[in-house]
Amino acid sequence: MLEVEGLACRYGRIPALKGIDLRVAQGELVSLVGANGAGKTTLLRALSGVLPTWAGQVRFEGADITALAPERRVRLGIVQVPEGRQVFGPLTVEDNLRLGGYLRRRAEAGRALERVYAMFPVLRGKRSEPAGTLSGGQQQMLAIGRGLMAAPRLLLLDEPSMGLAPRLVEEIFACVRSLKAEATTIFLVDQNARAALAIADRAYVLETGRVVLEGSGHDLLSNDQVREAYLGL
Amino acid sequence: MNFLEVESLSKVFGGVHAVEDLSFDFQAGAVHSIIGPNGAGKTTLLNLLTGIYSPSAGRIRFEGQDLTGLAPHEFARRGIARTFQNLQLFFNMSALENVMVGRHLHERCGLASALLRFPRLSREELACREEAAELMRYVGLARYLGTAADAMPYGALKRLEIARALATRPRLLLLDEPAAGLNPTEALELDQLIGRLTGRGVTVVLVEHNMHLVMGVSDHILVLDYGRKLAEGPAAAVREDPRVIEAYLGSAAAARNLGAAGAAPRAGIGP
Amino acid sequence: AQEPIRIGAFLSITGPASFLGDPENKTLELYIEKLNAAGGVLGRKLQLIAYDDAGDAEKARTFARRLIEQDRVDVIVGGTTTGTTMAVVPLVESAQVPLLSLAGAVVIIEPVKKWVFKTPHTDRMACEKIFADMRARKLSRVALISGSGGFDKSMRGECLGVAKKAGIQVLADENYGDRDTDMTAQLTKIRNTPGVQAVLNPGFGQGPAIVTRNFRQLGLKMPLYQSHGVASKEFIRLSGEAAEGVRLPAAALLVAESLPASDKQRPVVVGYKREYESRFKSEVSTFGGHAYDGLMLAVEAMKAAGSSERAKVRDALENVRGYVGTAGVVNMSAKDHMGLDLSAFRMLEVRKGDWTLVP
Amino acid sequence: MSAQFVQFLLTGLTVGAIYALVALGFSIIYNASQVINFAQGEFVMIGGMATVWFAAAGVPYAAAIPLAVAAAAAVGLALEKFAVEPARGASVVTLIIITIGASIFLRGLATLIWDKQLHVLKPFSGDTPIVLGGATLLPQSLWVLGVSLAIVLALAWFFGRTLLGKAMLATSNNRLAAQLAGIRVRHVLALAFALSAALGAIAGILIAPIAFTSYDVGVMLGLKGFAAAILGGMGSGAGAVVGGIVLGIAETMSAGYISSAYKDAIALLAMLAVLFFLPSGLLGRRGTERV
Amino acid sequence: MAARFATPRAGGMAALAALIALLPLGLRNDYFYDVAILVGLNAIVCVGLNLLVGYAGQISLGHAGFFGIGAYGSAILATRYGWPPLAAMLAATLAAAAIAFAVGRPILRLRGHYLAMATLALGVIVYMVISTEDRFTGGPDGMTVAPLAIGGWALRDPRLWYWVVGALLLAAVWFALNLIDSPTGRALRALHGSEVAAEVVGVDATRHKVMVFVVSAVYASIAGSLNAHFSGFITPAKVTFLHSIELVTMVVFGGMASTFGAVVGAAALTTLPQVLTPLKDYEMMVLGAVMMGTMIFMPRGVVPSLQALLTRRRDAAAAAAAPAPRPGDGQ
Ligand SMILES: Nc1ncnc2c1ncn2[C@@H]1O[C@H](COP(=O)(O)OP(=O)(O)OP(=O)(O)O)[C@@H](O)[C@H]1O
Ligand SMILES: Nc1ncnc2c1ncn2[C@@H]1O[C@H](COP(=O)(O)OP(=O)(O)OP(=O)(O)O)[C@@H](O)[C@H]1O
Ligand SMILES: [Mg+2]
Ligand SMILES: [Mg+2]
Repeated sequence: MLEVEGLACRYGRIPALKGIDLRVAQGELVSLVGANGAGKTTLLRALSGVLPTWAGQVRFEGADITALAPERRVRLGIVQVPEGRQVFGPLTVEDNLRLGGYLRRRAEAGRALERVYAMFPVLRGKRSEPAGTLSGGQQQMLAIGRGLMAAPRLLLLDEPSMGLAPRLVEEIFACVRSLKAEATTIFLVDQNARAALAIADRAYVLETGRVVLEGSGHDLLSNDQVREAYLGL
Repeated sequence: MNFLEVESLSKVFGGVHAVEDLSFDFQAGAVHSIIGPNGAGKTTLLNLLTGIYSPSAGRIRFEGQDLTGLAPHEFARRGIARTFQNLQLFFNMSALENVMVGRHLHERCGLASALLRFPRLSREELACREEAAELMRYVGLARYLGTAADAMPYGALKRLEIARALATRPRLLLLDEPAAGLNPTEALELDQLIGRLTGRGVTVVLVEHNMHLVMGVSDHILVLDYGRKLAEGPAAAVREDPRVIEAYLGSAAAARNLGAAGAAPRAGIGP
Repeated sequence: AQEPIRIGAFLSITGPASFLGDPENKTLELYIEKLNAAGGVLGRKLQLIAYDDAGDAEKARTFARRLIEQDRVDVIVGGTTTGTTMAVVPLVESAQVPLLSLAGAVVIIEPVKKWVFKTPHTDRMACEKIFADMRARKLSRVALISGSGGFDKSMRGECLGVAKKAGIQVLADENYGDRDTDMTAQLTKIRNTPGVQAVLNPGFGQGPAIVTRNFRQLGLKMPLYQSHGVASKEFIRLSGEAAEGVRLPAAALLVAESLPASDKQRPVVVGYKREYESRFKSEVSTFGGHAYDGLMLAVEAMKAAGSSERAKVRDALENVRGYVGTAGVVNMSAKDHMGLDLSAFRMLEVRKGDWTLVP
Repeated sequence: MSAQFVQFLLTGLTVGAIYALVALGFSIIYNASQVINFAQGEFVMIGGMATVWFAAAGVPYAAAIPLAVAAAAAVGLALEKFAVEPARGASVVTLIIITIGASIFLRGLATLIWDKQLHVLKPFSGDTPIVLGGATLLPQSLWVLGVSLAIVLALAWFFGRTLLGKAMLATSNNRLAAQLAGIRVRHVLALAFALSAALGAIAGILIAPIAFTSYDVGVMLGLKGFAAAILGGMGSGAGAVVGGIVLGIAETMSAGYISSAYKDAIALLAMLAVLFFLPSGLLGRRGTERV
Repeated sequence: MAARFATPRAGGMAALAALIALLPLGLRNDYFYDVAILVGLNAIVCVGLNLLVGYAGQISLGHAGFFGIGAYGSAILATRYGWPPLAAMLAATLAAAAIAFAVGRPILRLRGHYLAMATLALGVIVYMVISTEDRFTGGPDGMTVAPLAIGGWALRDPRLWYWVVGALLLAAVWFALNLIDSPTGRALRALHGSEVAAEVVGVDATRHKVMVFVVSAVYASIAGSLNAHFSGFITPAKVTFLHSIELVTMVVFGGMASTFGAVVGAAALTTLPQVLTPLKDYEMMVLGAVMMGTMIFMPRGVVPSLQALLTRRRDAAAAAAAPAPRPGDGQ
């Protein structure tokens, strides 16, 4: 479904990605692990088109989308839940969610809204509060909900469990699994590397802008290097 | 006299009772953790304890002094420092300067001496710079001494906030989700750092969702839910409390998993 | 070839007084060109060096210094406003360069400054002319409404100063801002002041036109006097029908074509008006006329002195007698560096959308 | 006495409605980009001057007005494309200086294309004053009030009810997140500039019959509009209107009852007093930021 | 380490001093001196304003008001009441400081655009008082100002003025650099970065903001007084909000949070209109275009952008190793 070849990105003159090759197949759940500053966020931003690519190619379902504008990618179904929540602070919770479904028809968006509320009941209670006043974890739920509103076909999740209570972390991972069951393709970045690897079909390890390891989630979990560097074992 | 006394503290936003009729005492020299579901009011509580919000009702006493209603810098002057859930750094400065700002309270610098650059000032500046650098090494940021704050990775920035807070020479240090965004290996370093802090005589209040960290370092845990106290006690008791499992920890299995905290891997917090 | 004669100018071509400075600048350009086409003066070409001070006194002073030190001009025309002129006075006095100001206030020539002359009538004369007309119509209790600019305030001050002597009682004294869009509040206050028989509005730009319209809108019936600051057809265009019956003192230029053939000024003002209007496709104002007078006085003086030397030109300027300009007949003297008297002012009234002479 | 009060009130309303229209223009651009557009006053100027120009060329009002509004909108688009967008990511102050540069540029351009004279437009429905409770009002003032009201309602609907309106707010708040939500941020920004330029132009056309127009009308109206927008709360449509009307009435009342020389100072003092108690204006958003 | 930090300031001071000392070689006549003096006076205002705007991050669109208080205070006391000019200047400066202190507390509670408007209003109010109270100020037509006399000797020659203003500018820059490098200056920059964070480490935000507001007002007021005495004539044109905006433009143009940038900005925007005069009708357009273009291509201002360019040249080779900036957490 998604093929990345030799992707390189820079911030100014500083290279952040140095030739990434990876594939995500239809219906797969692929995890990406790496230390702070490895370039995980950068990669997701490049995939969403909000960061220009310096070199390389990105193909989605066979079509070259390297130069496609971000909104066109959203239209194709490439949807990202960004790191650091990035909610629209002054807008209400409901407006935030509705904007998540910006490109969808009203009726469809309405149904999606109900689903999100069912998943995160807190948000329903706060639907007309400005998003900026939510607690950190509530904002994270909002960010995830907003992503789901766009009917993703390829969902890019950047640290979705950050700041969430243990109970909710369980729920988020359960939700990821059920999305996968509904045939949504998922590309997941999470500091909770153990959980992220445990549910992944396949995974990549990123180090200073390069893919250094790749394999099934299970294999990587038992890889000694990974255990020491990312799992704290 | 208790170190930190909070008495029927409340904070209301519009109709939301973010903190409601909350009372507790914290003892000096211990690590106190505050946990609770998202939106339970933990950050709000820290904001109250540092004067960023003034309470709708209730009192805050620190080392016997009533601090209710004072400005944030007054709280700092009394020896309370903190970090933020969302980074609040001075991105227009270098990392070292960020920490030097933390020394502000301990510098004697009037307008006149600043404008005229009295020699005493230069000497003090040198000392300040040295102490800040020392603190950065202490939290493990030795390699970022000259780096601009806006060019540092997330994990380093979290520690930079801690260094800056330490520069105020606090007796009470409040940490709001210091481990968020850190991978398990990095969280482990944090664990050790907190241990060293208590060794220095700093009382730590930790707000955190990473249960391994919390269960590992806490002497005492306060659990909040809907702004109220849900439970309180030593780690072992709190983690067995069914109300805490129900509201916060999720499946009993997860809680039991934590039971073996000492030996268990310090990584995942999920299933 | 001979050195050209350098005429310096600093004018408020932009800014709040651009209304005055713009036609002044155009006039200078036009006539320098014409004079040169006719062979120049004293057999030498004229060169105009004009700067835009945008109404800022500081800039005016700097430009004046530039004209004197850098451009080495022989004479300076300018100072569109009293402020810009006064800022330059110390400079020209010490550098000894003749200055022909185009601004109105009395302070410019009173006390007399050796090197400073001016071409327009003073605002005090305007007040005297207006008050005389009021007395003739048996109006003695008036209300003032003035703008906040230098021109407006200076004239307001002069009018308040000479009112008593002219037997006029000022019952109300209102103000409006530079760019206000509505003056009904002030006029309503005037309307509700008992005993007011006439209203006088010192000012230039759009303010007086708005006052005139608001005046009619509120149904005020008493006579309305404007100042020489709105002496151009533009005022009538802006005010529309509301201008009917408004009186103001102005130079003959505004009624050029209806002057009797015997009038000494007629050929001058008709000539200037035709030149200006055919060249710029817009109506003359008395302000352009002031610049014309300034330039021509300088030329007269140079011719009389037979030289462009600063000191000689100054002496010749002080001795100008019977020069017929757009503002009137100028008779300078050591005590009078303007040389105009009240007869130079005509009282005009707007009738059927045009200026007419009040007999 | 009371007729006098009514007169002051009506005058204040008219003046205030003009400020409100200018303030709305500020608010729209601010909402979409967080930029305070100091060239807003120039749109007012372009509206008035272009209409005068078209009318002088023999174009009937019914065509001249839309043409002028379109011209202003085009200038607004150009401003966004050539001056604001290239400086994306620059600090707010830098953007403010850019718009100040733009306003100087546009004013200079206006003196070249047009002139430095004052111009007047014929009132839309005659000059005969309407008498209301002993006070009078020009028909043109009714136009100003009516059109302002219509625009405010339209904008309230746009920002409050339509997804595009919300998208505009979202874009200014967080450009990255807006892109990720599928919003075409460039189009949204362009739309905001065009819209606010058009609004400014409409204001300029409506007031030209009352207060005339010239190359530099924008300076003072821009200032008053900015004050109104701040007084009402930056970014709030209703706030812009309330701010404009309050400012207008404060000015006329102080001219009428206190001192016409100090009326602007008094109005500004009143504004400062309001800000001391309501630091984000009368209807500004409050408390959406926290730590 | 201290040496490393002392170098740019000492170097900058030396360069500025050398420039001031050598500039007269290029000043052909009094007109050039006149312009140079105006540059110096504007630079003094801008250096002070930059402390407030560039370092502490508090915008002010009302500093022409303080300039006006200095100019008119000094002018009125010296000219109408016969005070010795230096005493008049001192009194005016104290008045400006007192006013800044009094209004600073309530006004500086406001943020961003609200602060901009409030300071703008403050400036406009000062302007209105000055242009209305014509008994004292001469109104819009302005007033003549006595020359700067010390004892019986009056300072009139622009060439002397040049050295006086040059020396004062150096002092102004030196004080500003000292302040920025002190703990107080660091606290100010911290306020700019994050006000809450500064507060929780013990910085009294209000006190510091008011303090720097007063300092910048004093800078503006002194420059105003000097300007009045130098010109010998003063009109309210220098007190309008347009002049306030011009001052901020100079600061931003030269580079925020760069003291030498403020000097460069003042120099550029003071001389530009003099240079553009031959363009006549196109002058305004070109001025506007230059402003826009500079800010688009050098968004951080001339000096910081050029500095960045130079350093980049210098360590272009070592570039790859340097860590990159990253934005803070989303909210
Ligand atoms: N806006 C930016 N400008 C310059 N450099 C940046 C920027 N954002 C990120 N970087 C740099 O690019 C590199 C990769 O950063 P990225 O945010 O992609 O890492 P990450 O793997 O997502 O880390 P984290 O776990 O902290 O989220 C880092 O060195 C970072 O400092
Ligand atoms: N400034 C505010 N305005 C309105 N509501 C607020 C404000 N600050 C907090 N709240 C509300 O108070 C409640 C508690 O928020 P708080 O941030 O203290 O939660 P928390 O315990 O820190 O949660 P998390 O673990 O998700 O960070 C939330 O429901 C939040 O929406
Ligand atoms: Mg990341
Ligand atoms: Mg929190």
